[in-house]
Amino acid sequence: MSILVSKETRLVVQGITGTEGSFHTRLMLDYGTHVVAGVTPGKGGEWVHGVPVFDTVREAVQTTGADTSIIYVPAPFAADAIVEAADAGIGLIVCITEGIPILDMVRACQFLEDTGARLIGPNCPGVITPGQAKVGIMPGHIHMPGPVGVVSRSGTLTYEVVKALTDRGLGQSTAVGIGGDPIIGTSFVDVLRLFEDDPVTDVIVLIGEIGGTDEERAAQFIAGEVSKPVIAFVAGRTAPPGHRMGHAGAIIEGGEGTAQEKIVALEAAGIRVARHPVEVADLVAECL
Amino acid sequence: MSILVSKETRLVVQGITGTEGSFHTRLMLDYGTHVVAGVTPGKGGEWVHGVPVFDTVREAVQTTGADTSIIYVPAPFAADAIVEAADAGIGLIVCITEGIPILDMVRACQFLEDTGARLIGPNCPGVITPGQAKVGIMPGHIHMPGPVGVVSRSGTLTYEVVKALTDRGLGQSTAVGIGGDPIIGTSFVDVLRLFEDDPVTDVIVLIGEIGGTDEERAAQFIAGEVSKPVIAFVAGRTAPPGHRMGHAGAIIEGGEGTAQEKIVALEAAGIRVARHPVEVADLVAECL
Amino acid sequence: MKLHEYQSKRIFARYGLPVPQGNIATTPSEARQIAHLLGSPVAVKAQVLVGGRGKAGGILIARDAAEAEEAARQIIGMSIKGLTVRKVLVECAAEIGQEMYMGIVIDRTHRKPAMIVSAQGGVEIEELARTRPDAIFRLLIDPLRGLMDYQARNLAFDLGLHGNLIRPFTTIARGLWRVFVDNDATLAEINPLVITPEGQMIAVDGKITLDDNALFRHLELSEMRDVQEETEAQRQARQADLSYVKLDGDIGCMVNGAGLAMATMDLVDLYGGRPANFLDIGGGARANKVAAALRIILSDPDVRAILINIFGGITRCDEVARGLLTAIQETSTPVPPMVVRLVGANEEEGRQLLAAADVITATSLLEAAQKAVALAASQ
Amino acid sequence: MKLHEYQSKRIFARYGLPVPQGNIATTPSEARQIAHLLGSPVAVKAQVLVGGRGKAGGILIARDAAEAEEAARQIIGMSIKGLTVRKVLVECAAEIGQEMYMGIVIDRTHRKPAMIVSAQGGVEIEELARTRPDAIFRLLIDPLRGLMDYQARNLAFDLGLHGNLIRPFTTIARGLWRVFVDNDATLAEINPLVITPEGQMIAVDGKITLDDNALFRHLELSEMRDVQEETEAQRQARQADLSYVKLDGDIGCMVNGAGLAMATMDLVDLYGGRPANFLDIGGGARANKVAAALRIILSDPDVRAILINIFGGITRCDEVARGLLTAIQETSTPVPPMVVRLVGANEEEGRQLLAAADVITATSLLEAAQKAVALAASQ
Repeated sequence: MSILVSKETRLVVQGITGTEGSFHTRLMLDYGTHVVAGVTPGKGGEWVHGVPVFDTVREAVQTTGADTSIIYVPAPFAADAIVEAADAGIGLIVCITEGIPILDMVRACQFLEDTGARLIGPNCPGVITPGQAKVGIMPGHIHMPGPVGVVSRSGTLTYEVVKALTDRGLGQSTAVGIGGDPIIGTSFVDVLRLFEDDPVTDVIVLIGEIGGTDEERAAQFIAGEVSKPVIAFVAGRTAPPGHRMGHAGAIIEGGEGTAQEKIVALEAAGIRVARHPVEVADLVAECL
Repeated sequence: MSILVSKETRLVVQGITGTEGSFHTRLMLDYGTHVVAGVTPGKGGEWVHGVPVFDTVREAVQTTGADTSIIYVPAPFAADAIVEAADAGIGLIVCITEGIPILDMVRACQFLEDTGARLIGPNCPGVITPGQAKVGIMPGHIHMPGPVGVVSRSGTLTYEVVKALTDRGLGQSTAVGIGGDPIIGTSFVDVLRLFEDDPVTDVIVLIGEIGGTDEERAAQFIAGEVSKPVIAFVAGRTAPPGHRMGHAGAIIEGGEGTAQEKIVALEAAGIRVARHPVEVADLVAECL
Repeated sequence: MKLHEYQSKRIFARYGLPVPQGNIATTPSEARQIAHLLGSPVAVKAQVLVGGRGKAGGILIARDAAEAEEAARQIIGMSIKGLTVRKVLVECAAEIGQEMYMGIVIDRTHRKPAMIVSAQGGVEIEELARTRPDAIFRLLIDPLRGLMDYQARNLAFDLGLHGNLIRPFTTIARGLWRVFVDNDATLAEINPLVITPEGQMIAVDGKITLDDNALFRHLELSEMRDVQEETEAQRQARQADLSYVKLDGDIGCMVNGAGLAMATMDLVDLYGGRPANFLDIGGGARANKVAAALRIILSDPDVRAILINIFGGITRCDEVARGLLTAIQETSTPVPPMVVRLVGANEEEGRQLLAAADVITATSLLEAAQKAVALAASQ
Repeated sequence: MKLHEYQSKRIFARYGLPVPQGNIATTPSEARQIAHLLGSPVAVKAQVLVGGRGKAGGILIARDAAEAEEAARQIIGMSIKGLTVRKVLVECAAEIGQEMYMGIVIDRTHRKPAMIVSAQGGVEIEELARTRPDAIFRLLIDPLRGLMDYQARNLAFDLGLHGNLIRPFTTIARGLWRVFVDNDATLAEINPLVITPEGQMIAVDGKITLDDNALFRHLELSEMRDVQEETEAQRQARQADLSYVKLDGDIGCMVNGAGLAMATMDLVDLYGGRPANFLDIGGGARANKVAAALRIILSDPDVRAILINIFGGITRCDEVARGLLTAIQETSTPVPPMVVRLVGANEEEGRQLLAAADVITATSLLEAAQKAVALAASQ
């Protein structure tokens, strides 16, 4: 089992002939992911690391039966790539690209609402189900299979937590980076629901940061509908208001989105909140 | 029973304080229609023929429980009025207005697709269920209750046929004018489906005209899914190609939309097609 | 409202679509000057709002300014399908590698705009749709999202384009979509969309039809109307807000309502007559509008009998009668025999008003049509 | 990118939104001339990209040109929240009947733009949201449909407007929506939206924040950036594509990844230290970017110790080490003690490179943070 990606995943890489797309295709293949197709308009017929390249996602899906897409397309064209994937019948779209204009994402999400497609990201490290499939840019070797579901708005911070878990022998069912942008396709609540229903996940780790109210909504959801233990961490207690902290979505605006508020909301929902990334692993260990 | 409108209909008139809106509100009230509200922005608090006027459809619906709307708003603002009605929860919207820009209607219809609201028209005479409710501009007195369902793209041509029916003692269950524009909210097929399911309708009269392929699709639908007898008439056998014949939608373009094609399609589906409006009544009489 | 080729191309150019350089000439010497300035072989093209210019000799290629002048001399003043050519477009003649088709129309069934493309351009798309339906690709466009890049690319690959042609194709497709939506068009067409031997794409011919109902928000476009191509009757009808279409029969028809007007024409035909026109006075017409309508019919020399069919609902029969009388009384020419069928609001009053005039009244539509046909035949 | 009030109002004016007449002055005499030309009482307003200008004395009313000059003299050069005022906006002072609020923001939860209006303007909307949430009306806007007329009218009636105020309100709402969407804004705000005693609506103050990620398609807007309001460190960070935020502590931090950078700062704080900055070098940074990042930290006189935390995935530890060494070697000032924690790709090579330099390396994040705090405390 696990969630979102698995051995069954048939992946198409949008932007496969670019530097980043090509590089990570190699790493995903090395990890054992079934990369069945790539897409770069105008490069149909070429091959990248043994993967056939198509001009359109439509053609890639028809020819290879791809069901999942990962997007390494430059920001100005990425929202178009997301909609192209959904329109071609892709069920899960993972968008790595950072810096997509907000209104492009607003429009793309409006379109996705009308289709059955799920978007992870953008501006995210992707999704990994250790030992089965890596659909993203995270270092595969720090992961190991196990019972801990991880969901995070961050990249390297997630790796830090995952490494701490693995170092303690606590493997992961799936680790999901939902992305650091203000507009993202999949929220904490969406992933929590999947982990709650996933038989191989026993504990859930939620890694939040300043900005927005996604953690608050997650807290409410957990209190009401999650039976599994959840351990949280929220980055940005020392972040000042009014400044974007690296991620486009990591900003305290109008007094909303502080780490303190999020921690209070999580703790009020009965969730233990770690003080630093390594402590997450300590608290998880106590649950198992 | 009957379809679309009945004694239960609670009608709001959008554009009630205009000349046309006020005039027809009087006629609809005289017919016995339950006109429960009117809307004209900025005229909230006034009264027209004893009907309270509101600033917004939202307020009219909340206050009076209106479930059906009729629109007499000038063409430049009519598409906005349609969407306003749908957004306020109105289930049936009848738009009388002629001359609405096509792209306005295209956008409005796209929105309506996402809601449960049904639009009749625009550029139509409306809907009447004789003896129960008149939601439109047709002369009420030529109608009488009975077993004949009438659906038409036309206005006065429908009156001509209805009068011929009534003159022969053939009453109508409901008469629906779906409108003469190229983009209309409800097609022949939609209304045929309602008549097929309506227990008080025994025969259906379909009045088409040149332009588009709605009659052809109706023929196909009737052949497959309508058990009741259907009598048809198609206006425009003598209409030349390339000219708009009064209705924005009545135009033979690119060799498509001729009356001959439609008559052939209807007859091929086993439907008797009258040669003139009065003959419609003769053919209906033979079915009963 | 149909736009001329040169007007369509000016709009195309404003949206960055590639069109041949050129200008409009109303005299042979202007054509010479334009060709001279362009300094290359030119096409001299009649600007008339009908199809089939090419076959009628309305498009000529000229190698130099002198030839362009001569070509313009031949074309200006010629008659194409009854329309006199008053203007020619003189533009650089494009070298043609491949001719494609790209157009946007309204798909009535799906209630959406549709982009239609084909790798076989230069012929009428309806013709192609009949003979080679497999050569045509059709994309419904969500009017709220608009045409997206990937959709335009999908069409390009459908057409078998590749390499350096993908980007210009998608740019042109997006541009044509903007032309369509920004200007409230009901048709925007590039035919042929030419690929030159050097791999450039050029819109060699173009056509735009605007939505008359949306012209109120495009005042600058409504000024493009070519009134020279209107007949006097069309002009009068437009000014009186009447729907009028001239036909080739001899029975003038005036009806309230478009469907009923067509049914009335069909009935005339059924009884062996031939309608001289379609004329819809619309709903709730007042006397002055009715008078204007009758004036148009009376000014048609082909008309030998007149059939007036009014089914009053909003339209009041007495107003109709008053309008008819006004037009009859003011005309100096003899009035053809007239059959008036009036039913509905105030029909008695209407018939009484007409009793004074030399007019046959009727209540039955069939009877009225039969009488009109008989009258026309007996003239 | 935040725009100044005067820049925002210029954009408003382009979209037909009513703004007071006025112009920008950089000297008192310019202010005098503008006030003279306007010929009415004027407001002289400091143009700085921070809130609270009014309380700081950055907005003055002047009855005539002489007073305007004097007001400008007081304001130009003053410091508001650390920013020096270099420009004032001199504009007609509006008579105020009622102050309202209208703004459009991105609603992250619903993934849509939201229009927020209130009949209580002139105060900060967040403040109002806390004290009078019932006075605020919020409308989610479908980004594909846009703001429709009826929605704007609904808001107007929500606010209790009526009569002649409905139409200007809806026109302004539609205009603000166009401002927002055409310019890829993340905030477009009119506060206060004033109703004058004569019933005119005027945007007396305005604010636009543009989406930095969309500036590539608005080159004319990106030129509006006020580089005078950037510190030297901010400028360097922007040019090197680094995310940098100055804080008031003494431990310089450099981390790859925004979340990890914040977590690192929090850890410093947890151990009793105070971070001097947020600095994210992003994913896959090469040596030159790392060097630029270290230069920024080294140029901060408040920094007493440096903590570098790199979790290598795409980022290679040897590249990081090389970048650090470059910046250390070229600097002429003493380098504060530095703790470098490197894990991930090529971490051994990175540590070996750093062994030569006077740098403390670590593999444990906790250990590294503790050491940095201790070092800062001991300086």
